[in-house]
Amino acid sequence: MDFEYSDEQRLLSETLRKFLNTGYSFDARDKIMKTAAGYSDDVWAALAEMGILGVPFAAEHGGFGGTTVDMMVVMEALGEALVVEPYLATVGLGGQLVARGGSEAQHTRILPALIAGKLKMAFAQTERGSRYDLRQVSLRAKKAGDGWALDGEKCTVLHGGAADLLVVSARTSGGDSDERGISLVLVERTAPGVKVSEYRTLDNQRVADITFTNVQVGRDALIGAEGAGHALIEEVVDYATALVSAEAVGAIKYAHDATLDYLKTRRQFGVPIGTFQALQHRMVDILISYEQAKSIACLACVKVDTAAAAERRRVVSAAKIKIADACRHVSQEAVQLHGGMGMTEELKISHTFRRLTTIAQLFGDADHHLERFAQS
Amino acid sequence: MDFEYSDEQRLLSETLRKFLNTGYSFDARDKIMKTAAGYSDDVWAALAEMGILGVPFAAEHGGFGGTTVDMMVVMEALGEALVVEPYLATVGLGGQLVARGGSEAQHTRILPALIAGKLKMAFAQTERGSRYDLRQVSLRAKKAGDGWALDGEKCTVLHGGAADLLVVSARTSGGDSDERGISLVLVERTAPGVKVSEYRTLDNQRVADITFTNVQVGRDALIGAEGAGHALIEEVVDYATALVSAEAVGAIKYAHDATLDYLKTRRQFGVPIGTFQALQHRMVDILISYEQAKSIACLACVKVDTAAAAERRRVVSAAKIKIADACRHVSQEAVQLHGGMGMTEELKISHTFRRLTTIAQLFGDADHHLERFAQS
Amino acid sequence: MDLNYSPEETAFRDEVRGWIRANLPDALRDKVLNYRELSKDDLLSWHRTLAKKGWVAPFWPKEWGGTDWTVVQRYIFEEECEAAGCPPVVAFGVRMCAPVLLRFGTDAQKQRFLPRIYNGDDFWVQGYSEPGSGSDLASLKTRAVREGDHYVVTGQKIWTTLGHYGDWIFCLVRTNANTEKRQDGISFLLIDMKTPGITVRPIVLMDQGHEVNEVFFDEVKVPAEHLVHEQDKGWTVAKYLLGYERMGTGRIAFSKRELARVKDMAGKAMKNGRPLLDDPRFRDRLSRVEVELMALEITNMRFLDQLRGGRAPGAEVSLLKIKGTEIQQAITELAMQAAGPLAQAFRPVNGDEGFDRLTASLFPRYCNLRKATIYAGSNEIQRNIIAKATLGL
Amino acid sequence: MDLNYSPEETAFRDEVRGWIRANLPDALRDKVLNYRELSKDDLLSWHRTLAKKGWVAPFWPKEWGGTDWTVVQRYIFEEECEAAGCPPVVAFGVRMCAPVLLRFGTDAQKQRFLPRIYNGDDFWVQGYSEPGSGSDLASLKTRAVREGDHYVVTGQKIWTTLGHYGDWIFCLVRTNANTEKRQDGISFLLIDMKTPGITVRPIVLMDQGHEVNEVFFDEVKVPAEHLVHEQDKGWTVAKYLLGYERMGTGRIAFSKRELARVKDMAGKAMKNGRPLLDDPRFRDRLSRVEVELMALEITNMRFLDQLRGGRAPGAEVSLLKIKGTEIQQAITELAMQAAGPLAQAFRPVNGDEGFDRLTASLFPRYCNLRKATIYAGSNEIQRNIIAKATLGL
Repeated sequence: MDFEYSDEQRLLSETLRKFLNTGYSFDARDKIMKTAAGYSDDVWAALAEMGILGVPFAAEHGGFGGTTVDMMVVMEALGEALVVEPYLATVGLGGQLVARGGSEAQHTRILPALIAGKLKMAFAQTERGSRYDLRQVSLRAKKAGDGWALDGEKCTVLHGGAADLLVVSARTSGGDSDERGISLVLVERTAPGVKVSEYRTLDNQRVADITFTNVQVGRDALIGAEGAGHALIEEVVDYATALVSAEAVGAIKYAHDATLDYLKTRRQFGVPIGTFQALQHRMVDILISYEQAKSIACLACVKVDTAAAAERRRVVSAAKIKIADACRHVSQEAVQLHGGMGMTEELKISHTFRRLTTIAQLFGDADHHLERFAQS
Repeated sequence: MDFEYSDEQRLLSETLRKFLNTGYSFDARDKIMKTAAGYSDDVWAALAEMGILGVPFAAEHGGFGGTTVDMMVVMEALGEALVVEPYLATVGLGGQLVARGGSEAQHTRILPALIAGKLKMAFAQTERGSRYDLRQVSLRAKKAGDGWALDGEKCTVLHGGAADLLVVSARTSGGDSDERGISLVLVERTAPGVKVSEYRTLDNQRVADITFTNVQVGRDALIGAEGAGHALIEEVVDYATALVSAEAVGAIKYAHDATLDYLKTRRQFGVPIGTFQALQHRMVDILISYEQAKSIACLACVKVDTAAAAERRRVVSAAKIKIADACRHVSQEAVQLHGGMGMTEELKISHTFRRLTTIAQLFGDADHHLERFAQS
Repeated sequence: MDLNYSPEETAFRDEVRGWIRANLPDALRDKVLNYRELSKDDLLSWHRTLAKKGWVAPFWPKEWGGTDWTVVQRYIFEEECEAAGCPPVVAFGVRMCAPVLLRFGTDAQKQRFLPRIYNGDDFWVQGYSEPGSGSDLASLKTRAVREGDHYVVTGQKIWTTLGHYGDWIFCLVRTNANTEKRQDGISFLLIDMKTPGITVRPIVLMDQGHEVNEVFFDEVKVPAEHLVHEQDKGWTVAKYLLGYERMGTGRIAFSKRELARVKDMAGKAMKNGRPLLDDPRFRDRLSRVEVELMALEITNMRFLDQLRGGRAPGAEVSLLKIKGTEIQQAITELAMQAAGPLAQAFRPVNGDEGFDRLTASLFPRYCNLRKATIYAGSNEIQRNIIAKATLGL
Repeated sequence: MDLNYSPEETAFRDEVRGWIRANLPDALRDKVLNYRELSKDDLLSWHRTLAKKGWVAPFWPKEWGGTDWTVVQRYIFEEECEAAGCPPVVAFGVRMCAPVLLRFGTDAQKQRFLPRIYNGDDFWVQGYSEPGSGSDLASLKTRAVREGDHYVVTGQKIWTTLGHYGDWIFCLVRTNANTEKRQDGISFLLIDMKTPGITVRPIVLMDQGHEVNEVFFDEVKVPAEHLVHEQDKGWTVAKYLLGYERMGTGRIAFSKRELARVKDMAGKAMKNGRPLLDDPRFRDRLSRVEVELMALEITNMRFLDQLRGGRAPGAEVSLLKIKGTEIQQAITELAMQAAGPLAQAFRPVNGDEGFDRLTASLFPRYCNLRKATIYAGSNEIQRNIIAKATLGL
């Protein structure tokens, strides 16, 4: 066992944080999220330039072959800065499905472009009634000529509007909630029959509802074997869950620091409000939530790389339970201790509140993972 | 609607409290609970004398025909004084089963004696694997000659050792968890074949495991119709649940008062510890729990008299959920705020802690009633 | 004690329900039930409808338009209004300014303002908090200098709810900066918001809504006759008002309606092929909120019952505020969780055809309701008050 | 960062496990696992077995018997001991008195006491709290007056854990009552409990157990050579010791074993015809405790890892104490709830044939563990410490 970041990880962290501190101030972010696209091409190019887009991918495609602990370093920094670019969707979801399940031809076609910042991806998985259940897939892909034709709808696809290339979970056989019969299909976002309705989220990211009407793709559009997509989906969503856990740790760190700072500077009754014992004890509980969240996120990031599937499920769900609870606890307390100011659009803490609230539910809320944990 | 106790209820409360304040001090109680019987015949006689044993029973049998709100007044006082006498078992359970389900002959034989303090009762219902499920009855009563023969075991029967007369739930037909086929049988504790193993509880009351080996009773031992006991059992257990909710309110009141007093008198760092804001806020939460517990207990006591079965179930379970949560919250906080002293046998607060802990689980813990509430 | 409704009370409920059904416009009800923003006109038109019926200020003295209802009747009325989706009667005039005028106002002030408050002629708002004075209200700095028959007011108020709708604002201002205790030297002024020198600036909250404001006063001339109570004695007025301010914050009838709506949503949302409402995990959190609300409904009436005879509400309303706002927040959280991943979409970027506005409003509402434990005296301040006033700590 | 065990670490675990299996007597293990009271002999015999193996004080300097294990090895060792049901190594000697002597003791004190502590020749206990000095330790009143080459000690200590087993007690005493700061004027004394004038009286706790005591000192003569560090400078020693005292209170490996036992119990207890463990209501509470414990296991090692190089533990152990004790309490509560109505029977009145002692111990254990958030500096004090030392509030 070893509890420290390596020198390389520390360097990665410093490089990224240096960039974010200068190029991704709260004001800069404000401008970005108000643009039509909702993210910045320049920032994306800079992330590519720094190699951040390539961290988890193999060296042969231009990546760094990094571990999930390397990615933890990245996600913590992105979380602290509340980065709105489609990093998780592209690198953590779409790119992973290709890297882990794709053919060599798909690797060659997609990964170098992705790492170079020239291709963004998204994973179209959730449907209107599927909630957090990965087996619930009713969008159908039927054989059509040499390839497949897709019909159906996906909901709240993370950064689906920004993606050049979608990975779509589609049912090629079986009933709507069968584990078998789910296939993964690559679809260009601009392909005929794809209709994207894009939405802002309250935490200033983007999601999209996407309808597929007789969308034709070739036989080489399948990732992995027909009907055998579920195991890969679960693996990648577990991976992404570990990543957002790390992102949450970064955002919780910010909430902790900002609240502590507020307690030290805001004066009422002639003294800093941090001199009030009731608030001190609650600040301590924020710290405890942060430390516990960090520990469990570390565990999840280590185990998604090293554990067998059953243990991976158990640890990732454990992590998400604690992360969801910590997101809720810290975000609510941070706003409460900031008083009215914490409610305003102009303070970063309110944005952090919203991001933490979203992460608490992303890839399954605490209830979902409690159920999964109990079954593990 | 009307939110106040009546003048009669206030008088009842004053009379009982006056007796308890003088005749049932903490020291007096200590002596009582250390006796072989674990309760005091003198106190029992005094309760009879004051009419407390007759509060809920009809005037024709020597009772006062009181409502459950009248009983609430009694139970709050008993709870505050941590009375260990078998009042709940006799008046709230055994006596109620007879009064509500018994024949005129049974009424005449049992109730006047009970009200006069000459007959104690208990309800033998729980079995080793039944948990809080009232339908789970595997003790069997088989036809034997003109009457019935009982074989089986009951567990942790409240005050089963003190009881002269037991009401036993027995299966006369059906499977072990069927709602139908449960009968209620009157059995003398000293009848041949009845073996009582008595236990002290940590809150200084008594329970008993009772085995029945070919215990013969006459045909007139049945309360109500054969096999139709479940509805009456549920009704009476709901009634008793409302009563212990009121008892809890009394004990919570004591815990509140004692803790507040301790905060005002215990000095550390040169000041009363009640000047520390973190403790003040927690004391406020104790007060809030008390007020909410009191409100829901009132509601339960009113509704067990006036509501139809479905509404009664819903309100009683709601009450027990809140009461269980409040028992837990207030008892834990009271001990914590008392520090080491709260842990000691010599302070009443530790006895109150134990009683509240027991009540939290009595007739079903919060989980049990959450399940029942959700079904209502 | 009897917590069942009497036949008279049930008849009263029927009367109220029938009247609302006949008088609440569908469009207005739908706006309320779908969490849409209510315009000044929306609020005032319903206010005036109630005023015409004589039901806009039940707890006022009968001579000024009160109804002499019992505590139970008032609660029944409130419950029926909320259940039906009536717009709220904004508290600042009816529940806050009016009790102050009734207690401290001159006859002239009462005659001038009370009927206009009753009839909804003026929209009142409250000028209390300042950037440096939130929980520590007595540290406020907005100053009013007496010049002849006017006060000249300069300073800034913040968190002024619905300040952009305001016709009049009642303010705490500092008239004497040299007192030993900061509580002394504060006065209570009524200010016409059309007076020159007043600027209202919106504050956008994290739900992206415009509800609160900053209000700037730059040498605003206020006739001295709009001073309430004595000069420098405004703190007495403020303390009296605090109880009334908080009395409305429990919002039990409102929470009852909202809880029923969450139950309805969770009954329709599916999880593992069954209604989410049947999932014990979700259900138990909802049940515990429901049970707290059942208890608070009784606690509320027990406490209000004790105010018979006209005693001003004291520390007990702090308890109602704490528990009531915790319940309000819990309900918005349950609603957002019931929606699950669908709660993410907030606003359409490219066309809103088929956009589910109701679901999209759940996350903002959760955000918005965080205010409930902060405003009208944060729940921390409420705990301080109970510790001191009720517990004697 | 790698949170997987290395092959060397796994081999070490196997070695420890094998040795314990070969050396822990069954009778002793059964006593531990069934929550029976451990006698002084039980405790010391296991202590001596460990000492003979050289494993009784792994974290001591190597010259005094330490093992030079890594943080991970120490945790593995602890985990194996707890999992197997080894009696605890009582902290007062090995974990508390010894670090103090190593840091502040004279050579003579080290030579005299450390080997005897190591070998379990003396049973040490701690004399800190007094009736008036709990959280506010510095207000202690037990006085020691220097007379020639002795101190004469008079006063009272309370909550002295296992005081009735004690051969020696280390005490904080007041040697100077006239200092400006109360923290000054306190000294740290080692006292032989066989000295005339010492009386130990039991305190019965609500679980009916005898674990803590009052210790009375009536003109007890203590040789001056048993003063540790300088006279009047005992507070420095006390502060140094606090971190060590709290380091053991997290008890993570212990909680891991206990959690597994509750899971086992709940897997056997039936509810509605299915194991209670499958009931989502019960299971989720258990799962949340399990998850907190998984996290705390990492937090614990992250923090301990930072102590490499011999830095004394600081405010971070307060966090471990808070969370660790909350978990310990939660587990006892779950165990009691798993037993349901059967948890009520405590002691047989008339014969104990077939009496289920294990189930009967669950409610008393729940009661007993309430101490965890009170002793060794209440969790409120721990929060004060973190607020001050870590957060700078």
